This record gives sequence, C-alpha cells and structure tokens, in this order.
Amino acid sequence: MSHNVHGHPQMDVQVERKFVPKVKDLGPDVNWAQINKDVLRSLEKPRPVFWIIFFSALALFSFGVYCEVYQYQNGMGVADLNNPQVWGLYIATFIFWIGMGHSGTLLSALLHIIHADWRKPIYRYSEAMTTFTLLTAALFVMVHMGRLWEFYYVVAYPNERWTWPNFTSPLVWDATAIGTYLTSSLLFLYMGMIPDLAICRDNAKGARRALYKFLSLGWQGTDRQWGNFKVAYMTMACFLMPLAVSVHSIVSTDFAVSQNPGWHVTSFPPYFVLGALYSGCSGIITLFIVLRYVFRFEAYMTQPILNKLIKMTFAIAMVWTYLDLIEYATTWYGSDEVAKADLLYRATGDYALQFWGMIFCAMVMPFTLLIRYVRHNYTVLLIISLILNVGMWLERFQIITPTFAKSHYPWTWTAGWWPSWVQWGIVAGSFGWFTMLFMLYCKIFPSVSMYEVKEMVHEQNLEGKAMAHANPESEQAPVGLLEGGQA
Amino acid sequence: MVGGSVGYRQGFHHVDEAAGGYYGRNFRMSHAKKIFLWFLMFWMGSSLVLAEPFVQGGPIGSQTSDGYDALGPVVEQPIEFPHNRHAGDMKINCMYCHTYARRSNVSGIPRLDKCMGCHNLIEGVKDRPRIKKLFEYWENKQPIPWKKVHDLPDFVRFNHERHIQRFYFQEKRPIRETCGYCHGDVASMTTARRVKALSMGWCISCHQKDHLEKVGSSVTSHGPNDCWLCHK
Amino acid sequence: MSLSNLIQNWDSFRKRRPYEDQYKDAPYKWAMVIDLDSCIGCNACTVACYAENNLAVVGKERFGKGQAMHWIRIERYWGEGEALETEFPERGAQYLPMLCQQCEAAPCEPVCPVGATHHSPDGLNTQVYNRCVGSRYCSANCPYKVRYFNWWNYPERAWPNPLELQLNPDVTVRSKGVMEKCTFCMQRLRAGQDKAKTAGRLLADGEVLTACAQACPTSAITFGNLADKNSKVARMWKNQQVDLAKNAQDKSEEGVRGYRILEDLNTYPSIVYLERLRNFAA
Amino acid sequence: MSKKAVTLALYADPDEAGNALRELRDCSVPGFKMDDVIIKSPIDHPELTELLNHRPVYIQLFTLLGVLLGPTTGLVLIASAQASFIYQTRGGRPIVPFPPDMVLTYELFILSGVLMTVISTFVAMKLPGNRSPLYNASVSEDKIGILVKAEAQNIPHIDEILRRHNPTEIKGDHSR
Amino acid sequence: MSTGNMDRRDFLRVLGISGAAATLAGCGHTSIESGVEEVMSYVQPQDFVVPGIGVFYSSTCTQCGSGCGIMGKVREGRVLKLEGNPESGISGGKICGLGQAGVQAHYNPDRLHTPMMNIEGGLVPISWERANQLLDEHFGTKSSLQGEQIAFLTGGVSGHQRVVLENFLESFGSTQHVCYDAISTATGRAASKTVLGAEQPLWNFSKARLILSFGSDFLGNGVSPVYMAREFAKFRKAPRGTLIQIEPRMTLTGGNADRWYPIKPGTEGILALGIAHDLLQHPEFSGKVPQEVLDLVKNYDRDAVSEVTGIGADAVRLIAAQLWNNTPSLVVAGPAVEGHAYGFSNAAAVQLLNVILGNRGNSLEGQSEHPFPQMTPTLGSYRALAELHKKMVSGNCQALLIHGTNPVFTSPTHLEFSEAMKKVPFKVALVTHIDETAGQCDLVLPLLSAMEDFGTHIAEYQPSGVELMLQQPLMEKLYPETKGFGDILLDVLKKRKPQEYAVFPDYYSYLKAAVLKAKPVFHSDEPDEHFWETALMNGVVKWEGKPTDLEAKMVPLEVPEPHGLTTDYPFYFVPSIRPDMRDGRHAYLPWLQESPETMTTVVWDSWVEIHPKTAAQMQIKEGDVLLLQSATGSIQAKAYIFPGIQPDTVSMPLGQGHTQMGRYASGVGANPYKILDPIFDAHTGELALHATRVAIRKTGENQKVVKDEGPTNLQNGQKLVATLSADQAKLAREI
Repeated sequence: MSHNVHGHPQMDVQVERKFVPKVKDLGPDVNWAQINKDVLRSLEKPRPVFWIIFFSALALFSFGVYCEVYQYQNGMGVADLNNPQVWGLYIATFIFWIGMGHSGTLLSALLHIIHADWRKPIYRYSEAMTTFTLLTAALFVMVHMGRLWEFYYVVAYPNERWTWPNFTSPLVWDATAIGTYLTSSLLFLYMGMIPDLAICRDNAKGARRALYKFLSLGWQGTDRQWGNFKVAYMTMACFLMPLAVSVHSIVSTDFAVSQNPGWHVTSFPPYFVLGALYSGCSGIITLFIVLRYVFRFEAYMTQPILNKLIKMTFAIAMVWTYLDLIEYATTWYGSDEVAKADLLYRATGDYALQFWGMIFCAMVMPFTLLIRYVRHNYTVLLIISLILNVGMWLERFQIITPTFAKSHYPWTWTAGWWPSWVQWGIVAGSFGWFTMLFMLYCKIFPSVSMYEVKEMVHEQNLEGKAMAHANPESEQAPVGLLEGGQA
Repeated sequence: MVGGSVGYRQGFHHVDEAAGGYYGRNFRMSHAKKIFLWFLMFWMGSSLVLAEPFVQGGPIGSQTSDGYDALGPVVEQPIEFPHNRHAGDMKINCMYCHTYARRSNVSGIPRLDKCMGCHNLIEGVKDRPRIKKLFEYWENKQPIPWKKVHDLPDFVRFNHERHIQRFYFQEKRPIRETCGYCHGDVASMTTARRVKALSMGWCISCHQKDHLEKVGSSVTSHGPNDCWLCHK
Repeated sequence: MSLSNLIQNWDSFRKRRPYEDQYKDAPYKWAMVIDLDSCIGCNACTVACYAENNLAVVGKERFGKGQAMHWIRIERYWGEGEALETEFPERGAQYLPMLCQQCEAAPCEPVCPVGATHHSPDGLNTQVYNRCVGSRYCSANCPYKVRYFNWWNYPERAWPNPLELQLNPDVTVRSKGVMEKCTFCMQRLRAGQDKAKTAGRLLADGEVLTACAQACPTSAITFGNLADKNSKVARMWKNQQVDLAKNAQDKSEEGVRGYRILEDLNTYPSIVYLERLRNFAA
Repeated sequence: MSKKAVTLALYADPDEAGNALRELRDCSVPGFKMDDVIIKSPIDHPELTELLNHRPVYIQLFTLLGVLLGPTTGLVLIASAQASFIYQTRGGRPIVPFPPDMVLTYELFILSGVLMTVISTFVAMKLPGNRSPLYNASVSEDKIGILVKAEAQNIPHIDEILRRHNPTEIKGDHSR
Repeated sequence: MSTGNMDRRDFLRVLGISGAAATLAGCGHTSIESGVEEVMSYVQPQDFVVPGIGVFYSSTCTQCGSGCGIMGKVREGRVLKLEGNPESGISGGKICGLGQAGVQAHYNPDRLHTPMMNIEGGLVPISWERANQLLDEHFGTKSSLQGEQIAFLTGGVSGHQRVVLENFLESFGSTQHVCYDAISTATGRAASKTVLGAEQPLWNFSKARLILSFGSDFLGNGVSPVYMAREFAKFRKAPRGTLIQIEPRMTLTGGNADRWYPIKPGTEGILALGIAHDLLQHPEFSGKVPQEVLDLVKNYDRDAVSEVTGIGADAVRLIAAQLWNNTPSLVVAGPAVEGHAYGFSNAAAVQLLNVILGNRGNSLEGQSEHPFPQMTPTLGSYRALAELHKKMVSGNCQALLIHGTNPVFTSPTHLEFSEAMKKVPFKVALVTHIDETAGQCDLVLPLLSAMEDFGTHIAEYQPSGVELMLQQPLMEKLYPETKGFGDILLDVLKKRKPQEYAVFPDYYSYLKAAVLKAKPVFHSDEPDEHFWETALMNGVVKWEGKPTDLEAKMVPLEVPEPHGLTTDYPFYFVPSIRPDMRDGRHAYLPWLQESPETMTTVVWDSWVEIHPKTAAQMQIKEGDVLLLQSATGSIQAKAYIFPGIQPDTVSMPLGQGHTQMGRYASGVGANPYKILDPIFDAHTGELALHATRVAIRKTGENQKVVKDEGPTNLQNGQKLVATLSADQAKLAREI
C-alpha cells in the first residue's frame, strides 16, 4: 500500500511534453501566497450587490415557504394535482435538482481518479453545488409528501409499531441512495476542504477563526496527515463515482419499474445519469462564469479549463441526446401501442411546446458550444448554459406530465393539466433556497481549492523544470495561455 | 475503543500530549474519550427517535413501550363507580354487566335498567350518594354520560367478541385474566383506569405469540396479522 | 427472532404470487364478476358506495379539477376504437363500473414506501390510511387509476352538521394527505368473518355483499369467495374460463365472455367482467 | 527515552527542504531517528515524504472492513425485517425479493465504505484536536516546515543541520 | 303511545357510543386519551339492541313514488345506510341511487327545523305556539273558510297520508286536493287508457322477446325504475330479449338498447303508424283489423314516414320485421312521445302497435284490482295546477296548503304561478326544507323527514297484487321542533272533528288503528299486535291479487306532424329527465349532485347537449356558454357535445337552477322550465314538455364543463368494455 499513489512519474511527462507544447491550465509562476490572498479575498465582507441578490433569493425562498405552509395547512389540493396527475412539478423538479448534483461528483471524484488536474480550481464549488442541490432535492421529497408530519414512517428503525418501510419501493431506494449520496458527498466536500479550512483558520480573526478552528479540526499539514488524507480522499473518490451513477439510476427506477407508458424503458438508468451529468455540467459552467466574474478568479478559472469543461459538457450532451433518441426509437419501433401513443402525444399534444422546447434547448443548443465565439464570450456562454438547464428541466417535466396525462386508462386522461401557482411558487422557492445556500457558502468557505491549485502550480513548475531541462525552446511558447482572461 | 485498537502511531502521542494548546487552550480529552462521546451522542439521538415522542398517544409516560405498569390518569366519571365492590368484593362476572363484550365489537356500558335491576332491590344502599345519583338518572330516563377510559384511535377496530369467545369460552381462562390482560385488574380499582399501552406494538406483541390453534391441540400459531384486521 | 423466522420460512418468503392453487387451502379469496350486459349505468352502486364508505362529496370546483373521490365510477364509452364509427351511438352506450380490481400482483403494492398498501391473506389489496404518508406512488403506478387521494381535508367541510351523523363508524373518515381506495367493503367482510368464526364456520356464499353488489338493481355485480369452489363467483369464473393465476386465459369454449381488464399488464385482477352483448340483427 | 524538545525550520524551496531532510537522515545525532521528523507543508510533497522512513497507511484496511461488514449485516437486517414485518407487501413479488434488496445492499456497501474510510482517516490523522506546539501559519501558505523532536541537548545540532539549507526561519521550543 | 313504542324511541336516541359522534376526527391525530370521549348506553333498550351492531328496520322509500321497500341500518340511534328490502316485491332487496340518498335528505344541513312565518317579505323563525295559533285562526273551529276556498296542493301522495289529507279537506267541505307533477304522465296514461283500457298496464318483461320503446326511460325514471331494472336484467338473461329504443335524446334506457334510433321529436306516432303500416301488410291481419285503422295507416308508408321522422325506410322495415319475428313483444311510450301538442295521439299510435301485435294478455296485462281505492296514489298533472291557478287568480282560493311539490320552481314562466300565489291570503307549506315555493308562503311548517315519520304508501305500479308499504321512523327526530305531516293534519282534524279523531293521540296511533282495521282485507287472523309488529318488521303487507285482463281496442287516431322548425327557432328543445334529479326536488342532496349524470357524466351543473355534427357546423366547442332562446324566454348553459341526440335537437336536463333550496342546490345550473312555450296537449291539456323550439346563440364565453369523463370517451383500442354479438354468447350455459 503506497502512500504516494498520486505521484507523477516525471520521466513520462518529459517524453510526452517534448514535442507538443501544450496549453497550460494555469499561468506560470502563480505565487502561492497570492493564491491564498486571492481566495481568501472572496471570504471578505461582501459588496452591497451581494446582499441585494441574497435577499432577493431569501424573498423567493420565503415565498416558497409560504406556499408550502399554505399547502401543508390546506392539503395538497392547492397544488391543483389530481387523480392521474399525482406528482406534478414536485417530482419533476426533484429529479432536476438531484441531477444537478451529479457533475460535482464527476468533477471531483471521476476526474480525481483519472488525475485530470484541471479539475482542481473548479471542483470545490461544484462539489458544494452537489451538496446544496441534494439538500434542495431532499426538500422536494418532503414538499411532495401528502402527510409530511408522518415522514418518519419512511425511516427504517425499530419502533413501537413493529413496522418497517417497504424495502421493495423505489422510493425507499431513493431515500437510501440520496441519504448515502448526501452523507458521502458532504463528507467528501468536507474532507477535501480541511486543508483549506486550516488556511482560513490561519488567516482569520474572531468568530470566523473559531469556526474555522472548529472545522479544520487542527489540521497542520503534517506528512502523515497528507499521506492518510491522500489515500482517504482517493478511496472516497472511488466510492463516490459509482455512488453517483447508482443514485440517478435509482431515481430513474422510480419511473422505470412502473407500468406507465414512456417510463417503462430499459434505457432509463443511463439516460437519467447522463441527463444528470449534463444539467450538472451546464450548472457548473454557469457558476464558473459567475464566480470568475464576482471573485475575480481569472487566474485560476482560466479559459483552458473552461474549454475542457465545455468539451466535456458537449460530449455528455451528445450522449444524452443519443440516449433520448434511442428511447424514442425503441418506443416507436416497439409493439407497445400505449407507449407509442404517449410518445406521439408528447410531441403533438398539450405539452408539445415543452417537448420541442426541450429538444431545442437541450439537443440543439449544445451545438452552439462548437462555436469559438461562444466559448470565449462569457455573457453568451452564461446564457447558453442557463438555456441548457432550462432544457433539462423541461425534460423532467416531459417525463412526468404527459405520461400521466395519457396513460393506459383512457377514462382518466387529462387534457391541458397545468400546475397551480403553489407548485410554481415552491419550485421558484427552491431556486431561491439553492441560491441562498450557495451564496452563503461562497462567503464562508473557499470556493476554490487553494491547496490543490498550489499542487497544480507545483506540478506545472516541476513539469516546466523538467521540460526546460529536456527541451529548452519550448519554454517560450505557452500558446493561447490565459486567453480571454487574466491579462 | 476504536482509537486504541488502531494505535499504530505511538510515536506521535508524546509530542501531542506534551503540546499543550497551540491556541492557548488546554484541550486534554483523550482521543478515545472523544470518540466515545460521539458514539454516546449518536446513541442518545437514536434512542430519542426510538422513544417516539411524535407518536400518537400522548407524551412518554402516559404509556410505556412494553405496555405495563403505567397507571393512566384518573378520569372524573359522573358516578364514581366502585368496580372493587362489584367485581372485587362481590365477584360479579365482568360480563354480567358488560354483556355486549361477547357478541359485539364493543363491550358496551351496561344499560341503565341493568343497574336498576339489582339496585331497586338493595334497600341498604339506597341512601348512598352514588346510588342516589343513579336513581336520579333513572327517574329522568337519562343515559349516564360516562367518560371513555380505554379509547382507541378512530382508525382502529378492536373486536371484544372474538377475544372473549376465544379466551373465555374456548380456552376457559378466568374472566379476570381474560379481561384483565388489556384492562388491568379492574377489580382493584374504583373507576377504571388505563393500565396497558393499547398501542400498536403492544397489540402485535400479543398477536405474535404462539397460541394453541384449538383447545387441547398441540398445534400453535400466532394471532392474525392482517392490517385490515384492526385498521379500518 | 427475525433471523430464525427468516431461515425457517425461507421457502414461503421466496414464493412469487400469484401461483396456481394459492388459495386452495385458504378460507377466503374475495372476487367479483361484473356482467356488463346487465349493467345499465344507473349509478346506484356509486351512491351506495358513498353511503357505505364515508366518501367525501368534493363539490363542483374540485370535481372539475379531477379530485373526485368515487371509489367506484361508472364510465361511459361511445366506442372501442379511437373514433365513433357511426354518426350516432347506434348500439347504445358502453357502461363500465370501474373500481379497484384488487389485483393479485398489484402494481401499487411494491412501490409504497411505507407498506401502507399490501396484500391481505384473503386476497385484497389493502390500504391502511393511518400508515400512508401520501407519496402517491401507488396511484401513479395503478394502471386503472382507481386510487383516490385526499387532496383536501374533507373531514373539515364535507359533512356539515348533521350530515356527519350518517358516517359509518366502521369506516375511517380519511383526512388530508392519504390515499384511499375501494376495499370491497372490508368492514362488512370483517364483521361477517368475525361472526362466522365465532360460530365456528366459514361465511356462506352471499352472506356478505359489498355495498355496490347489494344495491345493484340489475344484480350485475356478483361478489363472493373464490376460494370456495362452490360459490357463485367461483363457478362463474370457471364457467367463463378465467383463471386467477394466469395472465392470458385459454379460452377453449365459444361464446365465453369473461375477461379481465388490462390483463396483459400482468396485474392479475380479481374482477372478471363479462362482455356486453348486443343483438346486431336489430 | 523521552524527547521533550522540538524545533521547526521553515523552507521556501522544497528542494532545500529535501536537502535538509537528506542531511538529517545521514546525520549521526545520538538518539535521533527519522521517525522524529515531521514535515508540515501546504501541499503534499511525496518527494519529501519519501525521504522519511516508510510510514504505512492502514485506512484501506478499514475501508475493506466496512465494505464487507456493512452490506452483509445490512442485507441480513433488511431480509429479516421483511420476513418479520407484520404486513408483508407482495404485489406479485416474493416477500424477500433479491433485486430491491441488492439495490439497498449496494447503497449500504458504499455508505459503510465511506463512513469507515472517514472514521479511520480521522483516527489515523488524529483529528480532531491534534495540536502541536510549533506551528507556523506559513506552512499553510507556501513554506515547508520540518519539525524535529529531539532531546534538548541535541537541538542545537539539529538546528545547525537545518540552518544549512537556507531556511527562512527556525524556531524551537526548548523549554521543556 | 304504547310502552313498546316508548322503548323504541329510546333506542332511536342518538348515542355517543364507540366514537360514533366523533367519527369525523378521521385518520389523522385522533384522541386516544382517557376521559375525553363519552360513551353512553341506553336506559331501557330492547333486548336485540347491541351497541356496535347495526339493526335493520324496514321502511318505505319516499324519494320517488315507486314505493320501494327499504331497510335502514340503525346503529347507536343513527340511521347509517339504506338497503333494499327483500320482502318488498317492488324493490326485491335492491335500491337505486336516489333511494340511497334518502339519508341525506334526512341529515341535510339545510333542513328546516323550526316553523317559519313570513313577516314583511321574509321568513323568520317562530315558535310552534305561534304557528298553531295561525293554523287555528285559519283552520280551527272558528274558521270561516269553507268549500273550495281552501285547497291542498301536493305532489303524489298515497296511503293514509292521502286519507288524512282528504279528510282534512272534507272537514271544510272541500275537494280541492290538487295534485301537480311537473313531469306529468297524464297524457300517456290517458292514451294508454284509451287504447289498452288501463292507465298503467303491467309490463311483463319476462314474457316479452323484444321491447320497442318510444322514448320511455323505464330504467331511469319511469313508473318504478328499480323494479323495471330488475325485470330488465332478467329480460337480458337467456333467452336474451332485444331492446330497440327510438327517441330524440338518448336516455339511460336508450344507452342500454340493442339498437338506438334518433328521431325528430314529436314524430314518434307517425313512425308507429308507419311500423303498423308495415305490420298490417302481413296476410294474418286481413279481415281482423277495423277498416278505420287500415284507412288511417294507409298513408303512412315507409318513405313518407322516413321523410317526416328522419328514420330511414330500411330501418322502419327492419323494426317492423323484428317486431313480427319476436313475439310477444312489448311497445312502450314515454315522456318524449307525450310531451307534444298532439302527445295523446302520438302515444295512442304507439300503443296501437301493442294491440296490433297482440301483446295484450302476453306481455301486457292489467294491474290487479285494488282493495284500497282511497289510498291509491294521486297522480299529478299540469292541468290540475292550471285549474288551481285560475281559482287563485280569480281570488276564490283563500287558503292554500302545499306539500311535496314546488310549483314556483317547476311551473313554466307563462303560468306566472308566483304572481298567483300573491293573490292567496294564507299559504302554508309543509316541508322539510325551504324551497322556492315555501319561500313565498306565509307559514312554513317543518316536517319530520322520511326517516323520522310513520306512514303508509301504495305505489302506482304494483307488479303483483297490492302491497301496502309501511314507513316507520329509523331514528329519533333530529330537531325537536319538527312534526309529522300526518300529525299536523290530525291536530287540526282533532279540533274540527273531535268525535272522530280525539281518540288518536297521534298519527302513529291513527295509522296503527287504520291498518288494523284493514286487517280483514289481508285475510289475517293474527292478533292485532302481532299483525302490526309483523307488518312493521316486514315493512310491507301484501294483498294477493291477480293480473286483470285488458280491454284493448284498435282506436284510430290522426297523428298530425308536429309544428316544424322556423328560422327564428331552428332547434327542437328536449328537456331531459335525470333519474336522480327528476323535476328538481332532489337537487339539495350532495350525493346526487356529485353523482355523474350517466349519459354525459356531468356533475353539479346544467348543460346543453348538441350533436357533434351540429356543433361543428355552428363551431361550438364543449364549454361554450350558449344562450337558449325560446319564444318565452332564455337561459344560459354550457354546451356539451353529445352524439346520442338527433342533430336538429338540443337537450337540457331538468332539475337544476334552484335559487332557494339550500347550499347544495342554489346557484347550480339553469332551470329549463322557464323557457317552455305555452303549448298544450290537445286532448288532455297537459303542458307539452317537448314542444318548445329554441334558437342557440354563443355568448362568446367558455367555461369548463365539470364532468367525470376525460378528454376522450372512447376506449382507444384497450379492451375495457368489449361487446359480443348476442347470438355468439351462450347465455343459457352461463351461471
């Protein structure tokens, strides 16, 4: 059991870099002290615009809370749900939020396992995003429940009534999977943040210092701590990757194990996982641009990293598109007439606008990412990343509503069912809640991993040194470095 | 303890113990103790859930999880009926008054003329205040507004008939045991008080026991456990 | 104890239902036959169900939102295809009393997170109101859409005094947030079974009827015990060549008109419908 | 043999720190062992850690324990809960059906793995509350600290070795 | 009052036992604390009363006039549910939805619980002393009212209520028992009487092989729907009979037809004569048919008939052939046939088919003789109301008592009944809830509900012999201030004729004495008490009778064409009768409001049914609010696209549009009575319900039609209601 599993054999690097002067993810000679300074600056007292946005989000959230209280007191009827349309926006948005979380894990765990170092400056906030989207999604499970006050019936614990939850229910799998995922990603986020919390501790005063002191658990960066830390972090990453895949597969079983047309599809698990990664990646792009702008993280969130992120998003979008299309194809060429009718209904019925909206936003829009201008214009990119997510939300709406509207039983079909303001209010409130949490997070915790950026710089320096040693000319050619960014 | 069993880094301990507090505080709790504390907190938290403060049936203490030994509150009744006189001293069979128990879901309160049937003839106690009250109700032809002591939630059906038929008539158990299993030793009380939990787990704990299938047979089975047996 | 239970009864825990003769030794398996040729669509069953089972009247607005609470509903179809073939419905309307099919392999059962719905020993698909947390998954998964959710707190306003005096004390009044469904008038069955058990016998055929079957003026609904091979229902099932544990029936005889609705979804319903007849010569 | 005194040298350059370590390794201070050296650094420096004696990491053993025990006990618990559940949901499925139980077991496998990893890591890292007398905030910024424990009389010797490699600072706690 | 009755009352007392009163707590958080709920027991109950176990009491359903025997399930003093009484030959243990809702009429939150008096245009509660004082003033011994000055307006009444009522009138020397039914069958009865010799013959479904129904909804709202439905179910068993229904708007019965034909409203008689024309071609008839009939039928050949009725010539031939091949058959006519200016002729022409086909004595027989003619049900008619109206307007009517009918709501606008009511100085309503008519009365007396009162009933349609149906209280009265109908009248009678009535302390004792007096008629030699107890227990006393012979004759009657459509009023207007709402008297029962109307599945509303073709032509979509304009007036309702209607016809259900009938009825839908044109049957003078012509205008508004049906009413290829050809089924082999 080696303690330096992450180590780079330097000789390989030498050979590889000899003839291919590669665009570096970070600029040369980024000062370590500067990293601390830059990142810690983001924790300083916020500007007024922060509070404006924060309180808007709070207001939105409060409205959501109001809607939920209203619903709690009067019954689910205020949401205009009805007999076939039993789930509505709650479950649709629940899947949306769960999905959003997956890319944080992708960036932090999968890319960590495969030593894709460009993840380092951006994984921290994406992982935070994962945690908060999961918290938001968990809210929807509660909001959706008809008898919220009896939620503890779903929890498996020996009790006075001698009852257990029903382990065959996908909802119980969901609860377990989400619980596991939330626990694990929270621990993963926290674990990865401990060295940074120590930095914060060393630089903070007063109450904040007490907080960081408590949270950093006395981290000192000793060799043993680092050694164990690296192993543990890698081990957790190895757990998190299959976990993330399983979570959204399990969410997909909520639908795939049921009899309903449009849901009873074998390709649902991968389709859901890819959809989750897709919406998560575009969410990360959105936050990338926002954080980069707000905290002036140009030195760390560089164009080369963004380029990689966009490429990954595009690739995922394409796989997702493929899976979506084969889902339609299998339905279309299959013999399930009801499912076929349901598919037709999606494309031509009451929710055709949403369907084609989804096709446009989530299948067509990704192609704009191929345009260099789009990749380099942050405003446009921000808008596109938001559009992609709108598309993904519409996709979730598409899964739920038309299936209920036109299921097996013709008598209970619904025409033009539409959610009430309460549902919209709660959905809007969830965005407020997420924004609030994320903004608070950004002001309390470093949203860029300082120690890992340092590692990155360190390794770049090592590589540079090695290259300079082997091939002195290449030193002068950092082509495209920091384009559109730092300078 | 976990810390102890892991103890593979003795070398460091000394430094750390020698360290005092870098932050100026002397934090001397041992590692093992801390982990123990965490476990303690976890255990307390989970036992809190187990204690079910949320469950219907009132606060903890009004019923015990095993269903025994918590004498319920005294209930003000319109007439303080002395069960101890009737069932205790005079050894009247419970079903003499609670006559519906063997043929209906509810055991029922005895009809007023049942009381009168005897008390009309018992001259000696007619001047007692409780009996006077009884006569008052009778003369006004008013039913007595008794308060319910053994109350079940409205979504629960309990069938007295089946239990009485089974345990009293088939298995020939003494009546005080049969009724007292749920109602406690009413013969020692004046007005009845709840003794047993009457909670779901308490019901099930009995239905899970092995009972003889038929009287005299050696085949046993547990009581029925269909949800709809009790839930309506 | 649970572990020993697991080991002792492993075989029965691994048994997948329905299987042939699963009710052979069982005292009861409730089932129904509904003769669509007899059903005249008069709604007597519907109202009887409201009366027996404390169903809430939801009012116009909520009915319009699709929040009606009828456990049995009379569906009226004009045709079997996707369009009415003739200008007028020349062969009359097609009435279908639709209630919970009490499926043997009910899609609603495995998906309930808390097990509020499960399969009773006498073959009913139960719903325990107080266990329900209101995830509505069962309704989402029910192909017949015969589960009804309490979107509102009906006890508050559906029975203004003294209407509440009519409520059946044997049936819970459901409050907001729980799912409810046809129970085959479980309270009647329970009372009857208890009586029979005290008398040391089984329920006789026709001794207990559901409210709908009892009211039905044309006796289109036959209710009974399928486990009793001599009951009317069992004989009708056999006569119509419908087997509880099959998802595709072998119909060897001509003119047999029993079928189960959406049988191909492998739900194994406990209600057999008899095809409607029409004299096409007229 | 108790080692009461400690000294800490801070280096800006990892190479210099490496040289210092090498020299420490080769030095012949009586009673001094490489085990007494602790590196404190803002990032992991495997190339420096290599210079210390091999310090094994046992976390994955515990992870293994977790992934073995967690799912097995979980599966048994789930199956026995299903078996002794008062109401046994069927819906056409066996009472103890494998596919759903496998899903849950899988989640428990990961959960117990993660939890065991985290717990064992904290134990191994002696967190929380592992505080050392000689800590300098700059090791969380950009300096590499080499902390050496030694008997008080040997400290000057070690300091001298450390000082040879251009440390930015050396501080020690020689009082005890 | 006997002691037995005393016990009974005690038993009927509502008790708060085992959560009965607290059932509403529901499955949420209910109290299980000790000492919160009360549990009571009876003082002196009968031995069979066991708490927690329901006891069934027999009674009679009064929701419609069919006289079904019912049983009320009583527990802890509350009646919980009604079932059919198997002892009753009419209900045979079955019950319809309307009957089930009887408990809601009883527990209705809008029940009237005190006497009310009109003071300055509004009803205010008063005490019974005041009410009695008012009654005494007008109807007491000092009353100056006499003869025709006093009138009693009722719906259908039968049994001893009718006897008491008529004795009450008689004590004033009045015979003015006016019986009004908004859905009168008087025309049909008259036609039947003329042709078949009986107003309501017995229909032997069991003997018929084919039923040809001209707009008769005998399964939904005929003379005895539950009995007819039971018989119809037998008719549908092997050998399966065929039902052919011809009507402009598909009724519940039409929905069950093997073949349904839409016909232009009012031309049914012409079609019947056309069928007769076809039938009489058969050589068997030569020389057996009166020449007048042959002459009459001669002009109605297939093509001519087809042109007028809109039914194809082939269809006419086919129907005739079916009738010929399936004997005995049964031809019945319903309101759709009768409600025209020549409704009588229409109906008579239809009945003529029965005579031609020789159904008399086979599928048609006369009802048995009646031992109690004074107790037979009074059958309402519009003409009776019109005549009363004349008297009211002329000022001859000084006091009017109203019970069981609601003319202000159901009379057409042109009658101006509420204006006429203002001319009557003293109007008393005896009701259980305030409706539009009671709202205009001077004194409103709260009646016991049907679940609280004693009574006897005799149904109009007696399938075999005569059944005297007993009605008895199923629970103690909910409101102490309410009083029985019989008791109120008896109180007045006791004052007016003390020598005859003073012996009866209450209506119960009167009833008991009266029934016991009739004991010899039932050939019973049981002791009185036993006879009475048995009668109450069974809920019915049967008088064996035999079906009588019918004196049918072939009466030739000219059937003119109905007046056609004009450009101003281009649609026939057919008010449809809902089986549960009837003329609107049940609109205050929430179960019925929420019960989807079978053909359309619409709830809580009125609607206009339009054929899809017509709707497409006029670009009308479902939910478009339409203005229905007749020569008399206009109403608005939402459009409902309905394939089961003749394309030139629009239809609207009766019974909704109440303004004053409690929370469940008020403000729901619109009242089609108010646009009916003043067209009357030429022979009987009855209002022609189906003769109005209307124009439709879109108001531009569109509202959601609240219905159970979804966006489709087709099965979309799923096997939901499969249909099999009748000749393929092996019904005889079935169980």
